[in-house]
Amino acid sequence: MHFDWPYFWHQLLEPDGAFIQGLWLTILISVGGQVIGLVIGLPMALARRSASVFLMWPARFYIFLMRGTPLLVQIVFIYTGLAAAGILRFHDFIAGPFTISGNVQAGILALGLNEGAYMAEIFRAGIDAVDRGQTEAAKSLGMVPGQILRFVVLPQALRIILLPIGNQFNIMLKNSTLVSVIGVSEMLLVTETINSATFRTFELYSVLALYFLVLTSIWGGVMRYVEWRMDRGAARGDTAVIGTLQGEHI
Amino acid sequence: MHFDWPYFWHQLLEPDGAFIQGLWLTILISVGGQVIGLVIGLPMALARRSASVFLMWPARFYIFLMRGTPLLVQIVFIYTGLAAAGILRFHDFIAGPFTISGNVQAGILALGLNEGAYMAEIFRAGIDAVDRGQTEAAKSLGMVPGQILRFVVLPQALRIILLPIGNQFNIMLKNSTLVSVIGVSEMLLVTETINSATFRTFELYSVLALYFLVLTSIWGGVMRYVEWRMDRGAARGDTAVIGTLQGEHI
Amino acid sequence: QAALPPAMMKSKTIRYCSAINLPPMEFMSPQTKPEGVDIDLGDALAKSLGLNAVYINMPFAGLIPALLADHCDAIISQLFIKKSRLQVIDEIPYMFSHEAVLLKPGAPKVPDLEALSGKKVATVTGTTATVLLDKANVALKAAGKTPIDIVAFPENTQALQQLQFGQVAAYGVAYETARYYVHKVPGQFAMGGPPYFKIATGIGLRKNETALNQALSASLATMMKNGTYATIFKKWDLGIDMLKPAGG
Amino acid sequence: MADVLVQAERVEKFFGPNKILDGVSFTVTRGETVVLIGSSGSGKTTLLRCINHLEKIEAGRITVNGFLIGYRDRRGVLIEDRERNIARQRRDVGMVFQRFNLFANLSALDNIILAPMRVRGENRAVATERAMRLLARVGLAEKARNFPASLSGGQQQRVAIARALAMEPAVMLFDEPTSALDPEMVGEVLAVMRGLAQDGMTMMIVTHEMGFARQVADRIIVMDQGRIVEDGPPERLFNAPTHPKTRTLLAVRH
Amino acid sequence: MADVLVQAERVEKFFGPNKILDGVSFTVTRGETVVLIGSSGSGKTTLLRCINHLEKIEAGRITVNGFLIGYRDRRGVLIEDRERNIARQRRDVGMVFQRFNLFANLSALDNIILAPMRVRGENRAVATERAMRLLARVGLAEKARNFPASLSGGQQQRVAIARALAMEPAVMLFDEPTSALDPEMVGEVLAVMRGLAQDGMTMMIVTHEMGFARQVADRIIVMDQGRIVEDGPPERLFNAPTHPKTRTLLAVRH
Ligand SMILES: Nc1ncnc2c1ncn2[C@@H]1O[C@H](COP(=O)(O)OP(=O)(O)OP(=O)(O)O)[C@@H](O)[C@H]1O
Ligand SMILES: Nc1ncnc2c1ncn2[C@@H]1O[C@H](COP(=O)(O)OP(=O)(O)OP(=O)(O)O)[C@@H](O)[C@H]1O
Ligand SMILES: [Mg+2]
Ligand SMILES: [Mg+2]
Repeated sequence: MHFDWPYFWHQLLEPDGAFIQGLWLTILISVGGQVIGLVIGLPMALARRSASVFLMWPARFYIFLMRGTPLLVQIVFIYTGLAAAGILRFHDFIAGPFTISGNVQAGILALGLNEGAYMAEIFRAGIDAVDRGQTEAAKSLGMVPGQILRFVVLPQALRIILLPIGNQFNIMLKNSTLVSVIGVSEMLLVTETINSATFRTFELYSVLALYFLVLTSIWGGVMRYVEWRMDRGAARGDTAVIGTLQGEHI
Repeated sequence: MHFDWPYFWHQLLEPDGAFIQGLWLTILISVGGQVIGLVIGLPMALARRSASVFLMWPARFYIFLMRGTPLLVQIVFIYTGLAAAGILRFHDFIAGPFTISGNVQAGILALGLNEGAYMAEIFRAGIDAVDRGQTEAAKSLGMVPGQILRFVVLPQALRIILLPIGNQFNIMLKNSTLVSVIGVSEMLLVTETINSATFRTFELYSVLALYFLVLTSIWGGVMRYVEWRMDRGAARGDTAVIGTLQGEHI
Repeated sequence: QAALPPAMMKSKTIRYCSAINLPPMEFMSPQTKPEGVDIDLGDALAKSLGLNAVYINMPFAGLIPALLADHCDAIISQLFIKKSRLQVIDEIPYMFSHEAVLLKPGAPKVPDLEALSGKKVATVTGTTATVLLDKANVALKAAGKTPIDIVAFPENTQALQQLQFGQVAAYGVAYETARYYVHKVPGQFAMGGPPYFKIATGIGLRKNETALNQALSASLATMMKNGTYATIFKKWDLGIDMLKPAGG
Repeated sequence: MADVLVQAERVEKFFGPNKILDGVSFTVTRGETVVLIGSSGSGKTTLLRCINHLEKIEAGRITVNGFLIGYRDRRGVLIEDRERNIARQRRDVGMVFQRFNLFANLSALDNIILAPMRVRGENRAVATERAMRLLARVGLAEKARNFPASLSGGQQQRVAIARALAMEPAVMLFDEPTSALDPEMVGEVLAVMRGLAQDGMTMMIVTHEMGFARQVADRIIVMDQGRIVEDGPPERLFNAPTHPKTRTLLAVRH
Repeated sequence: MADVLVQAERVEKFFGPNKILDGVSFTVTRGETVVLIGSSGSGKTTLLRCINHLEKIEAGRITVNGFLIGYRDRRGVLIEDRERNIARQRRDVGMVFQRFNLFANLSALDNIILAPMRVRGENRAVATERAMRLLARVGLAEKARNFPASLSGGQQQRVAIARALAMEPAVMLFDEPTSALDPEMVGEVLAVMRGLAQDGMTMMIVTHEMGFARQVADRIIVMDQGRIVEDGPPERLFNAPTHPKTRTLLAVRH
């Protein structure tokens, strides 16, 4: 086996500008998808828990659809399928010096819609995990459902779901590679492009894998710090229920 | 928007032979990957729990690597990267009338190696969830570790992890689409191929999504049945700990 | 007949890597059988060597890595003969190709690539169009103009459809493919101008595969002489791409 | 009649096929302390929760301060009221739970001022001022900044009482307020409740503390299988119970 | 000396920095029933677990039937034995746990025959025959096919005793075998143990059932803070305890 060490080190330590741009795009897409997922997830969770069938069934259907089909299919469907049917076409979005091109928008939207379903399930579990007594006490004080949610249930649910959400973001970082199929030049597509000119496949993919390991490890460190902070908080007594929900992913 | 209903119904109800072959390949790859994942997962879980650093650290590293990098990258790396470096080349495997081509092997292997890391964590959690008292009782009767594992701990752990494994297989079904990038003609690639001739993108991807919904729903039904059987078993009293570990995925 | 590599003698099969997505060169029939110029040629070459041909479909950017990884014996996928490629593989020339820019009907024609300044242009990852567009961008930047926004897709259908849906303004692709779509889907696409960038195109082989190289070269020569070659190019109406006119 | 604060008339409540409250009627007049006793499952908790409309009722009517609870009377037919109106009615009824139910995400002080600020729209200064007075009254002025998890059970329950009082309810409902407490903390909570009774607060109390009941109750209501089987002043019930249930309940725990 | 079955010599055991057993020495001769008492945390459980090598010891030595437990003596230095040898030694020592620890995945019968078949290599028929005899002895012949989850605590503990007996151990260790049981089930388990004592089984029993201890014990060992503070026949300890600990332990629970 021949491994081109100098090339490997060069790519690892002084990567092409395109690769760095790919790294930023990977981060942008992941964060964007996560934000959309969070924004969708909470109302979906509330709709899913609602007594009204007009809210509950659409939410259920959305979650079923997003969790029952492959993300890769969702990505192509949203970018190409919707455009083919004339439902939604993506055009460049220009904000001052920044341009977010259509396929990046589609990629973020697809990742976000997919994530929204998983977020909805996490939010739902988190809300359900808050003791019913909390809601009853709030009711008995004359608070209305919106107030109860905002001041009592959500603050407690958020602590419970912080870690599952963190795990989801780790998955999101990795899933962001899938948008390469619609031509978004994130790290994987950049690597493929460089490879199609240099053919140092093994070296290039090793570098790519290392970059992902670093990204996911950094995020893992952030999560451990948050966990530690929460545990310390719990020890000091400024919180109650933590750490119930630790699993439940893709 | 124009939706070609006749074409949609035709593809849905009387799909091309190629599509049906893609469906079988999707199932073959998913099952193959899952089997490899299970076969790898158990020893890895045992190694990860081992007191020996020569077992523990490699297992930890393997799990870290597989969970820290995107599956898509792993697939390309295993099929193209390893071969490019001359480490591992995939050749067609011919068994009588059946041929399993190199890229299918690589796809199954990549999915399986990735799955193995998640399986290892599930097995580990399952084994840890079996009450320590069970092991001590077995020790006190003179049983050696291998016997304890085989006759006491594993049978109980398996009941605990049946559902998490089932969830993983659902993810596997969806992740199998990723091997399309190395030219495995599973359902997604067949759909793309048909699309490249007919350009009925929206209709074709709708059909594809429906096929996946059916696959994952059938599997969901199987899991609910297993869950119901286990609950009934628990009610009859032929098992103890069930349902601890319900989350923990990709 | 020249000796073939032992593995190939044994399996009686030649494995071609191909991005079966670029009509009329190679594409899947509705029954998902490969067809096209390259497929006809590949089949004919295999037949003359007494072999079966199998085609392994993969993204264009993965072709050379796959060949190097020994996932196939040859690439037949309208692979242009370029210096950078000849550093890692050998190529047996068998035709000429051209590049083209595909547009929506009614869009202003493009005399050269620089005319695409500021536009969003689709390509397929790893193809020569990408390289040419990159070069044009260097020139544009030097001239102080807005560069072209290149969006590289892993495969042709994706790229083409984005033009169809107006999500990109143009598609940089081989002339042969562009022409195919202009005729195949009337009213959807238009040529941006005459073909440009004539380039020899070859069958890709690993370096040092001398036996296979000689066997294929000899078979190709025979086919050019006996008219098989010309028949194929006539069938697909690509006479302008022939290496040597029949009988000439 | 102006002095009737809580009135229940032939209240019926089902859980599934089970009749949990079976024609319950009683009145509580202003300033009265009423103790509810009954064996486990007799429906005491359910009855208190109905007064707050934490549970719906299937028949009968409950009024607090003259207002129908949880329902609107539309030409003799009761239809369930809107969430917002029910919330408004609940302000008049303070409730103290067996398991305290302090808001885990808020300090003792914030637990007390949340509803006055959000429900009654008081400003923080006013709400805090009253909250500190109430905390002092339950003997926890110095614990204002503590979170529930760092308070003992007895302290949590006293904060919970202060929280309910902060809404200035017309009547306070207590559901076994001391039964989740370690024995040494029971006294501190009962002392607070005794103080409330002396100050003339109207209260309905479910408790197993018979000594306390005898001391503070103006009336004792005895429940059995969803019915009220006896209702009278403690002296009579302790000395001359008419129903066998009363006899066993008071005898065992006396 | 041939009759010494269990011998501990100056055993020391640490958990982290804490000395849990502090120079414990005693002997148990064949057929003896020894009861261990001591307040919570005094090291009774730990001592039993050391006899089984479920815990390592840091100093001293323990022998059962003349064989060193858990260690090999290499020219005076004790080095820990191999897992396989330790497993072999454990066959001689039966253990009954506070929380029963029946194998949840196996029926009562399979719980009993598992070790005889897998460890001693008996065939199923022989193992089953003995198991049924033992089940009859503990009064559970008709529960052979039941899984642990469908047995009461007392029944589970009796199956656990049968399971330990099936390996025909030289000595049986009981760690508070009745303390996880509802009061009405304590009797049935003690009856089985009393039977074993009468049949001459060598036993070491940790228990808080002082009446039972007085009745069956040949000797009582009193532990306090990891030491043996008194060791003698029950009559003397009950009537003339020398150590203050013994006095409080026997007085309180007598
Ligand atoms: N949410 C519910 N769903 C179904 N049945 C219920 C529910 N809550 C209470 N019950 C039933 O209603 C009956 C009365 O319950 P309730 O809690 O009011 O009794 P209680 O007098 O407060 O008893 P305790 O002294 O044990 O608290 C019981 O039989 C109980 O099982
Ligand atoms: N695994 C362990 N790790 C650390 N300390 C332990 C462990 N097991 C027991 N200990 C400590 O060792 C001491 C003796 O414990 P042990 O369980 O032997 O007491 P005991 O006499 O059986 O008490 P009890 O009557 O409560 O069962 C206690 O202080 C206990 O906290
Ligand atoms: Mg109650
Ligand atoms: Mg103990």
